[in-house]
Amino acid sequence: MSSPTEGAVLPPPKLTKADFSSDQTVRWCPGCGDYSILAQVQKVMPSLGIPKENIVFISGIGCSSRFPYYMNTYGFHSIHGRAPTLASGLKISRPELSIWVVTGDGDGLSIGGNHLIHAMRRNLDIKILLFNNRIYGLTKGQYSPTSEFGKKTKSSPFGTAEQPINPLGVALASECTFVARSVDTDTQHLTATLDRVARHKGTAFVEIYQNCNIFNDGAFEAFTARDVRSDRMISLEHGKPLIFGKEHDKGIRLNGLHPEVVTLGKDGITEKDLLVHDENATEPTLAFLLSRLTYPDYPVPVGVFYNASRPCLEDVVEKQADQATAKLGAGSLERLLNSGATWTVS
Amino acid sequence: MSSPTEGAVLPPPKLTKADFSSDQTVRWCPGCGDYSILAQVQKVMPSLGIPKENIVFISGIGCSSRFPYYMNTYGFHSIHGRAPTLASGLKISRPELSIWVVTGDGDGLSIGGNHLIHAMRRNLDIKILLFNNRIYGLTKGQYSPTSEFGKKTKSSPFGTAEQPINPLGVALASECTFVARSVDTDTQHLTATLDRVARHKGTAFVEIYQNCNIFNDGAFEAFTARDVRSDRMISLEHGKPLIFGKEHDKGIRLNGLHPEVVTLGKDGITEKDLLVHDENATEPTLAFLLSRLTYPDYPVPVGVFYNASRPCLEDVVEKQADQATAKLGAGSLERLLNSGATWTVS
Amino acid sequence: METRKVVSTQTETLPSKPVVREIDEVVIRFVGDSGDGMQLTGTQFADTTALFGNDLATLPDFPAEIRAPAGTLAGVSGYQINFSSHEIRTPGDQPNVLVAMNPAALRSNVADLEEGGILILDSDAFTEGNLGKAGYKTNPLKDGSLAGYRLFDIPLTSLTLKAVADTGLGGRQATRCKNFFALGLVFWMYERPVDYTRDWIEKKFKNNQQIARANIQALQAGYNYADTTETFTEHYRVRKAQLEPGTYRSITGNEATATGFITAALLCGRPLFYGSYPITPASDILHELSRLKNYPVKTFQAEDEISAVGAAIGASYGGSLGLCGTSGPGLALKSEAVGLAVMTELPLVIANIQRGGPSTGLPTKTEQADLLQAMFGRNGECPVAVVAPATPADCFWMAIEAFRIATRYMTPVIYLSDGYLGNGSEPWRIPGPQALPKFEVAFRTQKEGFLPYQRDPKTLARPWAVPGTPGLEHRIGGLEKEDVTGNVSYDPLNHDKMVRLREEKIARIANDIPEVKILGRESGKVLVVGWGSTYGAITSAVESMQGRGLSVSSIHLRHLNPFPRNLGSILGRFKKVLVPELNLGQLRLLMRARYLVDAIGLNKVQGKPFKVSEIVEAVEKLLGEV
Amino acid sequence: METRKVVSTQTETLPSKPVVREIDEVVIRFVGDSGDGMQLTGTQFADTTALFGNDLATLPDFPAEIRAPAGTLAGVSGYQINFSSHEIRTPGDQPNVLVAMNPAALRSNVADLEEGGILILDSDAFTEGNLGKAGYKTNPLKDGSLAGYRLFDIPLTSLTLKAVADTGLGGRQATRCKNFFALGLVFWMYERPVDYTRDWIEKKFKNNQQIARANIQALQAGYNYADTTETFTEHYRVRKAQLEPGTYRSITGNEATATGFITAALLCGRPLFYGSYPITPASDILHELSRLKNYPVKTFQAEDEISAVGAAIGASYGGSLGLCGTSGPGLALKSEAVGLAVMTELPLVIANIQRGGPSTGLPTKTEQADLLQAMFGRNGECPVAVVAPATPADCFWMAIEAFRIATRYMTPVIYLSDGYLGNGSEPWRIPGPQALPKFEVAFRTQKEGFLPYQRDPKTLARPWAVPGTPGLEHRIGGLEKEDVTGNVSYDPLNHDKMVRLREEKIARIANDIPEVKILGRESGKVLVVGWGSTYGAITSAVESMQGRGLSVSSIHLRHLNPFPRNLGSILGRFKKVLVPELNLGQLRLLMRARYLVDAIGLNKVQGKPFKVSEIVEAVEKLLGEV
Ligand SMILES: Cc1ncc(C[n+]2csc(CCOP(=O)(O)OP(=O)(O)O)c2C)c(N)n1
Ligand SMILES: Cc1ncc(C[n+]2csc(CCOP(=O)(O)OP(=O)(O)O)c2C)c(N)n1
Ligand code: SF4
Ligand code: SF4
Ligand SMILES: [Mg+2]
Ligand SMILES: [Mg+2]
Repeated sequence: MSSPTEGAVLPPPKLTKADFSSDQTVRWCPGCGDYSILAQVQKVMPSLGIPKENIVFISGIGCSSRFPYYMNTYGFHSIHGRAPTLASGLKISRPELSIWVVTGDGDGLSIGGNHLIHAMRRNLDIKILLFNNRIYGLTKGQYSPTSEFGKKTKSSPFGTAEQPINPLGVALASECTFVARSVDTDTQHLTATLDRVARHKGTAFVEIYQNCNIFNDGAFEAFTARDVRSDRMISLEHGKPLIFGKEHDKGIRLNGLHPEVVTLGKDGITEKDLLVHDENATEPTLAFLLSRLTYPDYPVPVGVFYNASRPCLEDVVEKQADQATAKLGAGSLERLLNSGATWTVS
Repeated sequence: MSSPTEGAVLPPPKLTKADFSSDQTVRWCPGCGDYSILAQVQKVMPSLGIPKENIVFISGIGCSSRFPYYMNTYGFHSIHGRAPTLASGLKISRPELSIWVVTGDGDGLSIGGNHLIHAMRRNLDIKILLFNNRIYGLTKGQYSPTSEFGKKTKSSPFGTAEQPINPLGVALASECTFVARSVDTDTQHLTATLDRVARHKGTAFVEIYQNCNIFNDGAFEAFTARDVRSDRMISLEHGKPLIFGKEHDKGIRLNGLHPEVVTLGKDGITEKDLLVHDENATEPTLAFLLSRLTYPDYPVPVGVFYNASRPCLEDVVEKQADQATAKLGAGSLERLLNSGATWTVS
Repeated sequence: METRKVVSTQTETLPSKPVVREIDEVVIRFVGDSGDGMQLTGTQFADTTALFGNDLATLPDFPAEIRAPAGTLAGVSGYQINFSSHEIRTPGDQPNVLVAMNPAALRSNVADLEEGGILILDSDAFTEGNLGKAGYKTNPLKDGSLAGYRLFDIPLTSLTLKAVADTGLGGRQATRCKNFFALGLVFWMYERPVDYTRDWIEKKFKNNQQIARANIQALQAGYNYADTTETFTEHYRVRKAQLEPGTYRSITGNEATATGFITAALLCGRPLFYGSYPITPASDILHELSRLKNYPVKTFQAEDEISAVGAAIGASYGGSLGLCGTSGPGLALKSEAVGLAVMTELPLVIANIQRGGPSTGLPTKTEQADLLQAMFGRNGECPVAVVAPATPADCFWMAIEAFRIATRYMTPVIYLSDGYLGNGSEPWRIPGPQALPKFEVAFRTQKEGFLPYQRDPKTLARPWAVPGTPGLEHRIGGLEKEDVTGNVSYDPLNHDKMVRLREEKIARIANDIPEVKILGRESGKVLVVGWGSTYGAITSAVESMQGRGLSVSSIHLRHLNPFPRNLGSILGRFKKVLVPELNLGQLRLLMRARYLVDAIGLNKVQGKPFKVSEIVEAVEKLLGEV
Repeated sequence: METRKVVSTQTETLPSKPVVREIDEVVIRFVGDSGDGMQLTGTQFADTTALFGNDLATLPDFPAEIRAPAGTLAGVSGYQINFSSHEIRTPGDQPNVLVAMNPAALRSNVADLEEGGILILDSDAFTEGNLGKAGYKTNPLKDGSLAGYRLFDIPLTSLTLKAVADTGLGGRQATRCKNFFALGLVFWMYERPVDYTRDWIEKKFKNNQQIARANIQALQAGYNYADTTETFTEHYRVRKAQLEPGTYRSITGNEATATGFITAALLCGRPLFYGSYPITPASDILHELSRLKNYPVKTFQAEDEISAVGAAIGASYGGSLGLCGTSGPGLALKSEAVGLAVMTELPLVIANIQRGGPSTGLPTKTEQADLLQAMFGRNGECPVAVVAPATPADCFWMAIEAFRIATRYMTPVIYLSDGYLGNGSEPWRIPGPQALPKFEVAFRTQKEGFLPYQRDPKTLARPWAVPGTPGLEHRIGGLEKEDVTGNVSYDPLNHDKMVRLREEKIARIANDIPEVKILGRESGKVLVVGWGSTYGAITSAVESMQGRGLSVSSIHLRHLNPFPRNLGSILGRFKKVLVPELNLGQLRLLMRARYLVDAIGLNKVQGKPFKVSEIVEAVEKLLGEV
């Protein structure tokens, strides 16, 4: 796995978090979960050893998509849902750049769903952060594709009639090579996850539960609240059995393909009986199964669900160009213009 | 499960296949797999007992999307990728109609991917037939989102650099309540599957492997050819173990989450060891697992992968309207215009 | 949306002491943080004023951010209201009164306040911190920079806290009542009763008595403060306007748009289908329609604008009134699908509530720059009808007109409102049933001789044959159609014929719409031609100049495609034609091309409506040249 | 794409017996089933004719279906070529020779054949079944309906089968060689050598010797058949044209477009990025560019047109020449994103190969109806530059020009070709390096004083500052920009200023493009104004009328926005202005609005180019009125 710095010429100067905050005043609502995510991203950046000028943040439209303005890197606040398309063109033409897409549940899964899917299956080496607040923030509170069935919002005064979509499931079905989830309020877990995201070679997708305290306050509190978190969430770790709970006494066991919550020690259940996480499984089936676990029936999993390695589109494209050039020699104006059958009039 | 005819006033007259072929001459290439699909659809229609005038076929653009012209029902040949959107508006406003979307791997998964996904999660009671020939036919042979990695086509003379997308996986991740697969050449299986599709209440999605004998001839032949079919494909049947092979001697067994091909009788393996298909599983995990099986490592599954039941968007909408009307009384012009605070000037 | 009637009862609360001054028009602007509830304050004052019987016009002004950090310039939200004892048509060029809740709000608005105007400030908000955020080096309350105004710096926050103390409501929640304190104060200044707002608060917070009580007490306290303290030496009386007799309500353009579309459905007996993807400033139409589930309307929040228009086309195909609503960027995305509706000749209305562009532009500001996109933003020769309301209340009428044209001519119609109309409000005289246009739609049901593209000889409309009709099974789509049969046809002459037929069909709508009326003399030196939301400013300007005997007339276009049939002849009767637009001259381009008239543009692209004075100025300049 | 040079050697194969007639211009049309290989036959005849040294122009005509059922009218595919010993500019109004492979092909084309023209038919194909499919009640070979033509009904199929018998090739495969038999026959009639086609076949089927041999034998057999049998009593000699000395190749518009774009990349040293979603008739550009991997070009087949333009914008942002190609419906989908490129002021070229509209329309036919969409199909005031090539070879030059403008002015440029240009071909004199325009691009690298929206005082272009440049980290996007700094700004006056700056930037391009040249006298009675693919027909018509001494001149616009600066003054010098367009008058509308000139339209919307005669007729009519 080659690090994203390849192509950077000089050894990058040591950077600090401050180097990554721009001169623009942040304009999210006080208390918005976006602040914490911004802070963690700014914190992770210096550790990557990527020169600032080689980093590009590209977003669509939404509160979350204001993100690039606050990063002191190159940034592009594009149009609604289209960030992955700009990222694709930029990555293919400039493979050495470290490209980050910031999107929301509406921007990325509603209007932009198709671009997201195709960027993922192409496995471009880009990082996609999806801020999921289960609401349209910027447009002041309509339901989004991740809003719960029956949710009452400005545009669904009688409750929605739509099944929400599961961002992780979509990513897995789209052959995404790195799929993770974290939470705005769990800053440690978030930093760790972002670090993994940054170091993955290929499309890395992370869903970040983000609180919109104006239009959907407390959307995730039921399981993210400090006091209940450890009993209602489970942190996935590669090669480790699925254990959770304040007392580390609960676990998840597979009964055929059906996951069950069990208590360690109770009727002789030991760690050995538990499902062991394998983020490198050849098929994303386990990751898919885990992505279906929801509170209250199950603890909500966070961490890296799936992590595979596959050639990146931009690298294949480069290789084809190299091979063609090796085979045919570099094209020249002369050759280009005179190609095909020609004849001379004197 | 209520039949799609609800809302039809009179008992429908007995119809025949001929009643469903329009006066338009079919304009697909001789030998195109679309002919067979058309024939099977026309065959299934009469058995559904739906009056012709209540059936609507809506398509996008592509060879496959010419389909509605050949059905003697209502038909709408819309624009590229947008058929599901027209179907959604029509279904919500006219729930009693039987609505069929016909699309291709480019129409439905490339430009139209997002609409497909959202139609599915809304679980509108529409039937979606995706003709997958792994190529863009109408535009004369560019690769599609389902074309194999490395495939050489007009637009990929050096081979594609993209991982194909799995239509069934996308459908499952999109919370589709009915997901199936069939093959143009296996007319019996196709008719049976179409019949299931027609009778499902909710969004029913079927991928149909279809041969484009001009631009991608023999795309599926390796496993669909008469002589090898039974050894290289497996027909899923609810409640039945996964057995295949000319001699019915091969099967699929689960090792944890990993499927293995085994031979019955060999080292004491019996039917009991085999994975049993359950199309009604509460979670689509099994269906997802099966959707990942591909030739040559595994037999290619066909049949109904997943079959769940969930309220349809259009029904919830109707219910909300009824409740609101019951609660507030039917709105009138009088009330509408005079709503809000009013005052009188005399 | 429906509440019981409120009858205005200002008399009881009339105070005695201070001098009462008669005035006939006032412009007040409330400004504060997005969090301060200025929109609410403004709406309450507007509704009360409407109930009181004045004529009025309002102009809300939102920031693009939901809640930019408190106290910053980016976070300032405003609401301006112009009310009067005579008829008025604009929210006013210049505030006479400015109520500013913090330094940022003051800084970004004080320049607009008239000289000697009334300036009400919350002195508690002028802290070091807030002054800094607003970019003040010195405190304007101390540095004399406000000397030119009649300044009332009142500790609104602390007074509010006192007023609500006994409710036990604490800190931030208590402070947030201060907008009602300010409102009460202004109510007193202009002799408005608190009743309507009190009732509104009770209803709104019926599930939280504590909040309800606090807000009411703040409101009353503000009123009493003004009434009892000596702060205000005079207050003002603006008599009721002489409005046409009838029942009135105050309505915003977006409300009127929604109401008009449902009215169309009720009038013609076909259900309304609204497909939309949220976008500022159109979202309120979706919110409004999704609430009215006991009416024949179904709303569909689509995954994007293409899906929204596609669904509306599907619904139209099924016999509903297919409608989708959006703003500029969304209209751009719908381009291709609108072409499909043109080719399939289905009735469809696309409501475009214009905002500042290009691209994402200025989402919360108003503009008129989508006219040419509406006319030409599709591939091929792809004509549609275009209509535009002139005032918030006119949105009701043009929404009905849009569907009348769409169904009668089996064509898409683009309805061009804008942010200023959509969010602005005015009193609306509720029409009686008989005042509403007759308008019927008929489906084709007869099997014999049915041909999908056989046209009505008069309107050139094709039959509306909907699924479910036995015997009419047929296929339509985006490929060129054969004349009469509607089968796919690649025949060269057929294509030429169909392209011209579609063009002609739209042109014939001109026979079916009223001629445009001239405000003022039939001919003269200057003709002002407007469309859409500029109506108020243009009309006020022209009437005032006519009052001064100047040779200026005006016409206002509510039908942009086709133009009213008498437009060309009118243009010829004036020496100069001025076209004020909130764009760089889009109507002007269309008129020049069509009539070869040397129309002159007055173009303002500032995300704000015209001031009356700006139009007066331009006309006077032209008059000077004639 | 690259093959060795072919030197023409017709002499050896000159036959003796029959009479040789000298003619100086011939129009041949090959028609048959989509499966019959008519496009191939036509191309081979065209290439051979080009090598032979004639001037020529071609017009392929595809059905919308891939392979409609054999023998049906829907399945007919055609290829017309006009070649001559003098300079020509169009594929010809009327075929002199029609080669029809079956009844359907005959039926749908025979009406176009000149009276007494040569008609070559495959008599084997006139079976009951085929006659039925073509809708013939009686057999035209028997009913005398073809009496007006010089009919050669030859059993092409059976002769072909005989010719290939010894290759062992059977049934359908053998029959499919009959197009080469026909080609050989026509080669003989017009004294063309079979060599080039023989070589081509060998190369093409090098992996299938059997097929190769069969085709070559059929070709030769056809040639010999004509040579030896008495069927043809005369054959024809069309001498070489006096073309400018130089090296030539035959090129289609789409090939020239692709070549021009790569040339632009090579000239300015920036790589080309091509994002595209396949669509007729633009797909060939994608096919062409994706083959040239040893050139500085990367192609990206996107999931839709929005992604294609988004990716191109991303690439431009990164410093590549961002390009996307599509046709009308795709341009409609790109509308919103093009607005983003306007706001972010990035260089971007959108190539739109126009086809018949509206909606899906006539995908395989040509039209010019996207000009107004290109001008106005975006939300807000959103100006872009628009250029249009005039001939297949001119596509090369205008492709370069598009990127010269895009990079020099940091703006999107829409490049309007069409199906007729894209698929049509002509001999192209290959330019020497010195003939190519100089054209440089520079990135901003200097850190000091860098401001993203500080403009070049002359061009008003902002700096191109690409990621990877240390110290220039900055943010751009679709919200309105503050002048100079490029920060987000909602300031009213700033918005007004920026809108006008963007407009002015495009307007200034006029200082940087050539004045338009007049063909003929500087003033007179009638001026014909054209743009795009109508050049050939207009020029031929005007020159012929000038030859007859008529007072008519013409100008052809290759820059549509802005217009060349001398356009207005030219228009004033003629009594009448005629604007022929393959639409309902889109350029006409722009000229009328801009110059208030009463331009008259000649509008044809049949999916086909103008005939020279149609333009002559229209001009003569106008001359009559002056
Ligand atoms: C083409 C287009 N359609 C609609 C909008 C309006 N719009 C802006 S952001 C947004 C949704 C934002 O939701 P999300 O992506 O979840 O971001 P959040 O604000 O919740 O962070 C919408 C509908 C737009 N800007 N452009
Ligand atoms: C907006 C738009 N973009 C592109 C096209 C061109 N186009 C027509 S069909 C098609 C793809 C067809 O592939 P598929 O959906 O697999 O259908 P098939 O022909 O293979 O049955 C494309 C790219 C179009 N008609 N409209
Ligand atoms: S509206 Fe919600 S998501 Fe947007 S900034 Fe405010 S709190 Fe954050
Ligand atoms: S091109 Fe392929 S898919 Fe299209 S009609 Fe022909 S065979 Fe069928
Ligand atoms: Mg959100
Ligand atoms: Mg396909």
